[in-house]
Amino acid sequence: MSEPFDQGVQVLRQQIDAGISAYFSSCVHCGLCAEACLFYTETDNPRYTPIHKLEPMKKLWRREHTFWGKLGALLGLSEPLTEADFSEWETLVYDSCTLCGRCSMVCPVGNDITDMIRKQREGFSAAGYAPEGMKEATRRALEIGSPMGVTYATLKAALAHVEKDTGLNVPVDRQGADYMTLFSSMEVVNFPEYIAAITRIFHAAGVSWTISSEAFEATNSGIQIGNKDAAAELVNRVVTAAEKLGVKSVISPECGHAYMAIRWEGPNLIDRAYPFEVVHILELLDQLKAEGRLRLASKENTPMTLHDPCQIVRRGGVIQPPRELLNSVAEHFIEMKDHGVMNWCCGGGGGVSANERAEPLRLQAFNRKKQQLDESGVDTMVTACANCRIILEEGIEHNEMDTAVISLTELIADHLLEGGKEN
Amino acid sequence: MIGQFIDGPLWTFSLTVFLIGVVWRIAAILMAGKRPDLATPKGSAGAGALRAVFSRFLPERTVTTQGRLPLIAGYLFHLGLFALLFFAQPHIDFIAEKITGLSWPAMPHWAFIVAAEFAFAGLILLWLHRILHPVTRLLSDLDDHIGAVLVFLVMLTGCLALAQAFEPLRLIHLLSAELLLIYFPFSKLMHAFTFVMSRSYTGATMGRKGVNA
Amino acid sequence: MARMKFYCDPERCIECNACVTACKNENEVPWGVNRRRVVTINDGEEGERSLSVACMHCSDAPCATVCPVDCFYTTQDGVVLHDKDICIGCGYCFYACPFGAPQFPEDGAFATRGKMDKCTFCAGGPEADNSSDEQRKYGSNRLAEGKLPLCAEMCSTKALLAGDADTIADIYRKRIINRSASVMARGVSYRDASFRAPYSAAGKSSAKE
Amino acid sequence: MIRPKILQFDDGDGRSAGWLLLLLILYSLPLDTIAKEPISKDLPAAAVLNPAAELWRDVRQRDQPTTGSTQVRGVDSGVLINAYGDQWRKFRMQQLIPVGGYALMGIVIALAVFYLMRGKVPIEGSESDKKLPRYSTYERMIHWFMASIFLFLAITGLILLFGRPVLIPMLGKEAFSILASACKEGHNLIGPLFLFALILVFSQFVRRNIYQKGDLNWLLKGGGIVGKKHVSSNFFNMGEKTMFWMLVFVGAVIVISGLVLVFPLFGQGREWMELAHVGHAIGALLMIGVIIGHIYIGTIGMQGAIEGMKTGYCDLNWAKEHHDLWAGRAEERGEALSNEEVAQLTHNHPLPSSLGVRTQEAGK
Repeated sequence: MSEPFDQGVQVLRQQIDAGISAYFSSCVHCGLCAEACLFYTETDNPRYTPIHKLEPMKKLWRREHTFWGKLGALLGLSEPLTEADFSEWETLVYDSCTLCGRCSMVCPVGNDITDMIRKQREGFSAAGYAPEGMKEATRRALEIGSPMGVTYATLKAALAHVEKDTGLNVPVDRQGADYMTLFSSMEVVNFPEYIAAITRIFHAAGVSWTISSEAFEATNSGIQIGNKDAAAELVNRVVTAAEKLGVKSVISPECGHAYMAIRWEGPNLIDRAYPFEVVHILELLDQLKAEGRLRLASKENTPMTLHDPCQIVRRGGVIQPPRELLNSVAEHFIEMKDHGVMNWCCGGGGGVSANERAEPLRLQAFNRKKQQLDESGVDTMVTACANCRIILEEGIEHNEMDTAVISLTELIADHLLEGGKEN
Repeated sequence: MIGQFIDGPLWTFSLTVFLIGVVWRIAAILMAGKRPDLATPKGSAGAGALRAVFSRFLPERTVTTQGRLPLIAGYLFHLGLFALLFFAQPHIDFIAEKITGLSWPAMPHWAFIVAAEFAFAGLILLWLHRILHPVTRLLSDLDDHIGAVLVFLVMLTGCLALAQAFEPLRLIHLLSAELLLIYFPFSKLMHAFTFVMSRSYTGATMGRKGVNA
Repeated sequence: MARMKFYCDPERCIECNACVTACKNENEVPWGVNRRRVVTINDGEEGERSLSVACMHCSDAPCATVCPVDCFYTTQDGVVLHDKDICIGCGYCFYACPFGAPQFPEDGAFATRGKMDKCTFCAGGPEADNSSDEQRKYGSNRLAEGKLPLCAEMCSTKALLAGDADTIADIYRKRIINRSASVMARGVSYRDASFRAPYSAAGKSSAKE
Repeated sequence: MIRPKILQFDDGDGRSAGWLLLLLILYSLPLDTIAKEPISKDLPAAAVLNPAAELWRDVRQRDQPTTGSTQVRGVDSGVLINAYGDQWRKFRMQQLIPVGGYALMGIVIALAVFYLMRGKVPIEGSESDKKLPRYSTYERMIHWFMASIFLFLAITGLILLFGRPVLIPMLGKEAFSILASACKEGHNLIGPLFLFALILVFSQFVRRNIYQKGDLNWLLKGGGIVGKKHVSSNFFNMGEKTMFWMLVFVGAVIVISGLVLVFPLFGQGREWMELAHVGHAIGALLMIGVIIGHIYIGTIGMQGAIEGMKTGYCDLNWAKEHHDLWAGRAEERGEALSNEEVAQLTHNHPLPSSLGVRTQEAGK
C-alpha cells in the first residue's frame, strides 16, 4: 500500500459528515438518478448511474459507519477499500461526471449526489487517482495563476486589444472601486469579446470597476479535481486582492463553475466569510437594468434559446436574471424542453473539458444537447459560460450542426444604448 | 410455548432493538456534524429544507417520462404499506394494546385489503425492477434483497392471516414483523427515517442558493 | 342409539317465527346469522304454506362432502356438526347445501365470511359439553343436558318437531291419521287431499298427539 | 333399496299398497342425498314420511315458486331448495377433483416421457457470439409479475382443491386447516392482482400475438415437435400466440368468475356462485396445464428459450432457428449486438463456472 493511497483514504474518511452519512443511509438503490444523468441516458451503460460512481466512498462508509460493515471488518469478512477500487473508479468519478447536479434534483430521498462526488474527488486526488489533464491544470493554476497558463502578461495584451477596439479605458488595480472583475482564462484566451463587452457595458452604466493584476483568474481547478488545499489557495488569492483593493463587490465572470467556486464554496474553503459580496455578471447586469442604468435598444428577431450553465443556474441560483436579460434583447426567446434548474449539461463541466481522455464519451453525451436543440428547432443558442461555449461549439462541429452559440453578456453589449444612440 | 415467546419477550426485545437502533443511527448521523456554510445565503436554508422534504414526494418530470412503472409501483407500495400499517383495524388494535394505548379510526376492511393489494403489486414490481433493470441490478446488494424479502414476508404472512382466526398464522406474522423490526436499524430500511434528513440537508444547501430543490 | 331429526308440518306452521327467536336467544348467534328461518310460499295467496327451515342433519350431508378442510362430523345421535377451529369460511357448504342452512357472520368484500355457523340441533360442538368455549362458538348444548332443541320446544302449534326420528315419525304418523279424517270431512288439504282419501279413519274430527 | 321401516309403518291395510309406493317415491324425492344413503348400522333409519315432503317436492319440481318470503334477511334466504347445489357437489367431487387431478398428473408424466425421448432441444448452430434484444425491461417486469401472481394463485388454488384427498392424510386436519385458511385468504387477496397483470400483459403483447399467414403452416407441421425441422415463425410462433389468447380468454373467465366468488356483496345467489366456481376451476386447471408446458419449454425443454425473458437478449442462432422471420428483420435493422456489448449493457453477473458448464453440457 503506497503512501498517497493511505492519504487518499484518510482524506476520504474526513469527507464523511452528517450529510454524507444521511445520504448513504437513505439511498435505496432505486436507480432513478440514472435517468437524470446524461452519461447514462446517452450510453445506456448502467455503470454511469450517478450513485454507482460513489461505490468507493460507500465502501468506506459501510465499513466504518455501519453495523454490518464494522462487524465484517472485525471478523475480517468485508473487503477494505483498495487501490484497485480507486483505479477502477477513476474514470467514473472524473470522466463521466460533470458535477452538473441533475441527479441531486431527482433523487427521491433527496441525496445531493453531486456533492458526494465532489467530496469523493478529494480522496481520489489525494490518492493520486485523477486525470493528468486536471492534475496539470491544477498545477498550472497554483504555479502560474491560471489553469490554462494565462499570466497577467497575456491578460494585459488582451486588455490592450480591448482598449484599442472600444476606445475605452480598462481600469487595472484601481483602489476603492466598487467592483473587482474576475475572468476565466477561457475568456481571456478564446473570448476576449467578453472583456470588451463588459468594458462597454460598465462604461455605459457608469459602474466603478477594476481588474486586479494579482488575481484575475476566477476558475478554480482545485475544486474540480477535488483538492481542498489548492482550492483554498486559489480562493485566497482573490480574497486577498479584493481586500487589498478595498472593493465592495467581486464580479464572477460568465463561467459557471467559477461562480460556484468563488460565490458558494470560497468562504467555506478559506473558513471565513468575505468582507465583500460576490455577484455574477448576469446578476449585476440584471440589477443595472432594473435600476435603469443599463439601457438597451432594439431586439433580435432570430429565435433564440438559452442553455443554462449548470453551476450558474442549478447549482448557483441565478435562474431568472438570464431570462430577464435575454427577453429584453430577443423577440423570440424559446425555452428548451428541459430548462432552468432541470437543464441538461453541455457535457464538459466539472473538469471534464480539461480531461482529454474523456472526449469520446463527452461527445457521445452531447447527443442529449443535440436532441434538445433539435426539439426546440432554434438555431441560436445563448449561454453564459465560456466553458459551456467551447464544449457546445465542439459538439456542434462534431455533429455538423448549424447552431450558433453566443454569450449573453456579449449579446447585451451589442444592444447597448450608448450615449443615447444605438450602437 | 413458542407462541408465548413470540408474543412476549421477543416482541419486547425487537421493539427495543428497533427503537434504540433507530435513535442510535439518527444520533450517529447527526453527531458526524456538518460544517456551517459561510457563504452569504441568497435564500432561506430552513425554507429550502422544508420545501425539499415535501417536494420530493412528487417526482421530477424527467423521471416520470422514462421510468413510469417503477415510479407508479413505488407509490403503490409506499402508500399501500403506510395505509395498512397505520390504518388497518388489527394493527391499530395491536398498537393500542401493546405500545401506546392510543387508538384512532381505522379504514374499512375492504380499503385495508385494497391497500394491501396496492402494496403487494408495488413491492413485487419494484423487486422485479430491481433484479431485471440493468441499473438497479448493478446497484443492488444483499441488504436491498433482505429488506425487500423481509417486508414481503411480513406482508405475505399478514395477508395469509387475514382471517384472524388461526393463532399460528398470527404468530408467524408477528414473528416476521419482529424480525423486520430487529433488522430495520441495521439496514437500508432506515431510509424511512433518514430520508427527512437527506432531503433537509440538500434542501437547505439549495435553499441557501435560492434554488427550489 | 337415537337419530335426531327435525320435522316441520306445513299444515300447522303459522309463521310466528317463535322458533327463529328461540334459536337466536338460546344460542346467542351473531347478527346476520340465522340458523333457522321460516319461509312462506304463496304468501297471502291460495295454498299459502310456511315451513321452518334449518339444518336437516342429513345422513350423507353434502356440506360435509364438499368441505375442503373436512371440518364436519356426525355425532352418534345423527347430528351433523362442524369444527369452527378447522373451518376456513370458504362457503362451499353453503353452495352445496340444499336448504341454505350454513350461515356466515360476514359477507364482505374479498370473501371475508368468517367461520360458518349453522344449526347444531342444540348440541354444541366438538369442545367439552357445556364448556365456555363451546358456548361461545356454538351456543348451547341442550342435548347434553337431555333437552331437545329449543326451537321445537317453543313451537306453539307443534308444527316443528325435533327428536329421535322414530319417535317423531310416530307422532307424525298418528297426526296424519287423524288429519286424514279431518281432510275427508272438510277437504282442506294443502294441494291434493284426495290422495289421502283411502284412509279408513273417517269420522274423527280433532287431532290429538 | 330395502326400507323395512316403511313396511312396519304400513298398518297392513291391503288397500294401501299403491299408496305406500307413492309415499316411498315422495320420501325419496326431496332429498336424494338422504335417500341414497345406505342405512348404516348404528343409525336407525328414519323411514317416515316427512310432513313437509309434499311441499318440498313441489318446490323442487317447480310446481310452486321456489322462492318464498321470509323475515330473515340475506341472500337466498327465501329460497327453499338450492336448485343446483347437488349438481355442483357432484361436479366437484366426482369430476373436478379426480379428473382434474389425474389430468394434471398426466400432463407432467407426458412431459417427462417427452423429455426422456427427445431431450433438451438444442440450438443447432450452437450459441453464436451475437445476441438480439428480445424483451424490454418493462416487458420482462410484467411477464414475471404475471408469472409470480399466477404461480401463487395456482399453488394456493391447488392446495384448496386437492388438499383434502392429498394433504390431510399427510398433515392432519388441524395443520391443513391452517394452511388452507392461509391459502384461501392469500388467494382472495392476491387474486384481483391477476386482473391487473392480465391487463398489463395483454396491452403490451397483443400486437405481436395476432395470428398471421404462416401460423397455419406451423400448426400443420406440429410446431416442429413432429420431425426435427424447425418451422418458420415470427416474433411469436403459433403455439405462443395460442397460449397468449388462451391466457387472455380463459384468464378473463377466471378473473370474472373469481370476482363473482370473491365479492359476495352484490346479491349474487348460490347459483351464480356455483356456476362461477365451475368456470373458475375448469379455467384454472386448463391454464395450469398449459403453463406447465410453457414452463417446461422455458426451463428444461429448450436451450436458450428463457434467455430473452431473463436478460432481455436472446442468442442470434436461437432466434434464427425458432423465430426466423423476426430474427431476419431484426438483424437487418442492425439490432444484433456482440456478446461483449450485451454484457456491458446488462451487467449480468455470470453464473459460477460450475453452473455455467453444466447448463452448457445439458444443452448439447
